[in-house]
Amino acid sequence: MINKTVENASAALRGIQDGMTLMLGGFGLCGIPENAIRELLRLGVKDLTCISNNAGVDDFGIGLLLQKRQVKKMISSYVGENAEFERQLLSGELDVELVPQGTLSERIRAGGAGIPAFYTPAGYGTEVAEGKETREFDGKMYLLESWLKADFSFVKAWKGDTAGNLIYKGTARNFNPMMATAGKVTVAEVEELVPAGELDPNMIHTPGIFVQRIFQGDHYEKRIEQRTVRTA
Amino acid sequence: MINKTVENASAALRGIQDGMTLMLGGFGLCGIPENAIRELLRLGVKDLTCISNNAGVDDFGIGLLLQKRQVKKMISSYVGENAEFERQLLSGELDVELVPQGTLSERIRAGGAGIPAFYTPAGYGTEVAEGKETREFDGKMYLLESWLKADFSFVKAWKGDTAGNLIYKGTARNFNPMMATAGKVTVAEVEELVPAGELDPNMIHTPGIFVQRIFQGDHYEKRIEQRTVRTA
Amino acid sequence: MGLDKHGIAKRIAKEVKNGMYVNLGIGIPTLVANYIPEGIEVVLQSENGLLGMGPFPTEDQVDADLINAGKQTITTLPGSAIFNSADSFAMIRGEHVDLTILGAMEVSEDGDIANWKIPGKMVKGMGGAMDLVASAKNIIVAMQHTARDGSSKLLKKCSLPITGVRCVKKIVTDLAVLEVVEGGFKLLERAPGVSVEEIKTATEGNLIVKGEVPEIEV
Amino acid sequence: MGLDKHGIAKRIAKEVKNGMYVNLGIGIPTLVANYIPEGIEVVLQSENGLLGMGPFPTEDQVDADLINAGKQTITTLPGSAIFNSADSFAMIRGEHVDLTILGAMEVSEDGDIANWKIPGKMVKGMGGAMDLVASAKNIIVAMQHTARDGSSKLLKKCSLPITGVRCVKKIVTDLAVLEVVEGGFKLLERAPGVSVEEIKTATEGNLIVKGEVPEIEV
Repeated sequence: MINKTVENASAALRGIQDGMTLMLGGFGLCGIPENAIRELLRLGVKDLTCISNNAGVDDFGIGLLLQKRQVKKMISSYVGENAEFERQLLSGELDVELVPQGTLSERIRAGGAGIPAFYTPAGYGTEVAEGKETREFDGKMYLLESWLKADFSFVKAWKGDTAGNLIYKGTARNFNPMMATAGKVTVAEVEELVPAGELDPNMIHTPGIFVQRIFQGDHYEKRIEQRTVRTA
Repeated sequence: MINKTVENASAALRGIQDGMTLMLGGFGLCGIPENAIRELLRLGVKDLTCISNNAGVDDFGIGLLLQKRQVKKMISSYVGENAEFERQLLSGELDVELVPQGTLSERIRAGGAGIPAFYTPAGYGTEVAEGKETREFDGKMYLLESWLKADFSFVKAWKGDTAGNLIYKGTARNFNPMMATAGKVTVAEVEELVPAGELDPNMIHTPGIFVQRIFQGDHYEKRIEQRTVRTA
Repeated sequence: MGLDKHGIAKRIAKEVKNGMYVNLGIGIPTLVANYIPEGIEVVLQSENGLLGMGPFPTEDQVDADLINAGKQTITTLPGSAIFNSADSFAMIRGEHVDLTILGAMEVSEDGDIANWKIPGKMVKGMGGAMDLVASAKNIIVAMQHTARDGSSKLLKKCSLPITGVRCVKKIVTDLAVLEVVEGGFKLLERAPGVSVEEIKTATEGNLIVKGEVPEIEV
Repeated sequence: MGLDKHGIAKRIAKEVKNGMYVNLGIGIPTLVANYIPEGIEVVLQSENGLLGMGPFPTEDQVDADLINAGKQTITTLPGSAIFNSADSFAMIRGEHVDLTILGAMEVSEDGDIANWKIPGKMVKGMGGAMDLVASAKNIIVAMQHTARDGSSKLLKKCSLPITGVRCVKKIVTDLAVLEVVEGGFKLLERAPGVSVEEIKTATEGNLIVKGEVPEIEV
């Protein structure tokens, strides 16, 4: 089996350049590629277009890249919880394209699946539809939406093997599997990297064909945004 | 959790009528809903439109429904290995719509996912494209293809739970997961039916929301079309 | 006077039928889960990728890898299933989710809803709201009948940028239960002690009143 | 004279580079797997839903739930992954599969391929062939240079209904290795003992010959 292992985040990000379009997995701070983000910070690449459902918080996740002004544009469905983000947006330093969450996930899947465009009802009649083709099917109105692709996709999985096969844990799965398919170079970071053959072929969430580089992350903080508990 | 269990194939097929559109999972004879097919034969419903990648063999799978002339139309990607099929097709008793395999699986997924149409390159410039809209994206030509849905979808899984969650085994997965999403009524038959809670939520191939009825099949023959072996 | 948040949630809980798959928005809709009657089996969908959302975890169950769409830590239940965001919205867009309950800033007579953007204010994004309202078979809105300045939130036309068109079926406010019908908001029930006249005053859109209007029972 | 099936498969195997994901069609292409050189690590994709196709099973390994796209019983390998048909063709359509090797009835100068239908004969269907040829980054055709009646299968224009347009990059026949270039079939190599003249005679489409044409080494 082809071996996709690279030593660390530094090796995994080789070739990344200013102005590139990146996808970063995660929903809120859940399932984000923490090690790749740290390496992006260290490298200081700038003018990035980041496709990610959210923009992190002020001091974690993509919020860290915003603090260092490395991001030129965000393509997201929800960008609350971030004061620096707000400041840059209002001052015109940052550009934002807001996309309905289902449309965003489907556009990314389409990018990976070789489907340049598809119809969705989400956003019909709203400002999201401005400038887009609309069409009726079976009495309902739809918009034509196009695929999204990236120069690099950064995804975070729970376990991975040297062939690049990935398994996610819980709702840390979210956008990661689609993004893994839509990057020219897909970098997977995992909590545990195992030899090919240790994962059940029947239980793979992302087949290795989509992953160009895989490494085991040094450290995962896994910060929780809303710790809600009940008494036992 | 909502309980989707029904007693047997007979209860699972309640409401099925002449002239309906059905989806039947499987690739060749691998992963076909054997028990549902037996019940369709027993009920003798006719004028069926069957959406299935293949049409079985003369004496097994959908071939059995063809023998009894219950099928009016097949929507498939490959219909070889079936002499009776050929006879009915040439005599005009049977109508066939041939669809490229990737387009077929994507049209079924689209039906379940509320996407009425999408663009694909498959079939561009061929007779499959006749009468269809074409369009260029990034210098390549594509066809517009539409969703497929069914009155009943019959899928076959390895394990299922009472909530309708399904796990398939090996390449018996094939078209089953998409078909499960595209039926008004989806009937899942499984080799082993377990109580809700026994399957790992992280390792579900078809979430229970797509399944209206589930039962444990009486018997699985699992016939092999091409038994190819090597000496140890 | 009128219902409080919990009252609204309790009343909406009566709309939830056995066997339904339900998506609950943030705010009052989340509270609905607490009031679903005994014997009514429903499955909660969280659009970040979970079917069968359980209660909040106990301290020792907290798992950073298990959150809901509001980013709160949660638990699974026996029979839960986890999936990716594309599959989650395939479920929503494909009308497999039976009922969506969400908040709104404005609803129009036609069933248009505005709940994602206030011009001049920081825009946080629509999240999954546009997909949900464009797709759900049944949409119930939970909201206050009027804004803090007393202006009605049930309008002839939405003044804010809309989230979706002709999609809201029912509205439960602090003052009333209303159905969106041809021609306006049909008054179904009124909050205990609230008169039809008061509801009329608080409703800018056309209010359709037919016969005796019973009080909400919660 | 010319290569036999195994010779064609052996020559094609030399086109397979380390690290490639490859889809092999039925017939000669399937044989290619047997001749991939030591040290070249490739992953075979089977479009019914398997990445990392292993050898045929031993008698006691036979599993009805594990077949390839030719419906033959097969095995998995360490690092294999199984997926559904939509995901499989997402892989193909999304150009994640590096190389597709398949048979053909006809190929045209422009790289059009016909391999699914003969008018007047029972049509079995295109299976996954149209998706594969419309999507693969690199397509190599394995076929006989001429039909049984001696007529050429490398044509100016395909006479049979085509499977895809302008997609074939290379052709390996019993007589030659050819590349599809602007203006016709460029002769790259000839089978041992086969002359350029013989290849010219067997090729209806424009044959481009430049300089010395080496013999195929297998």
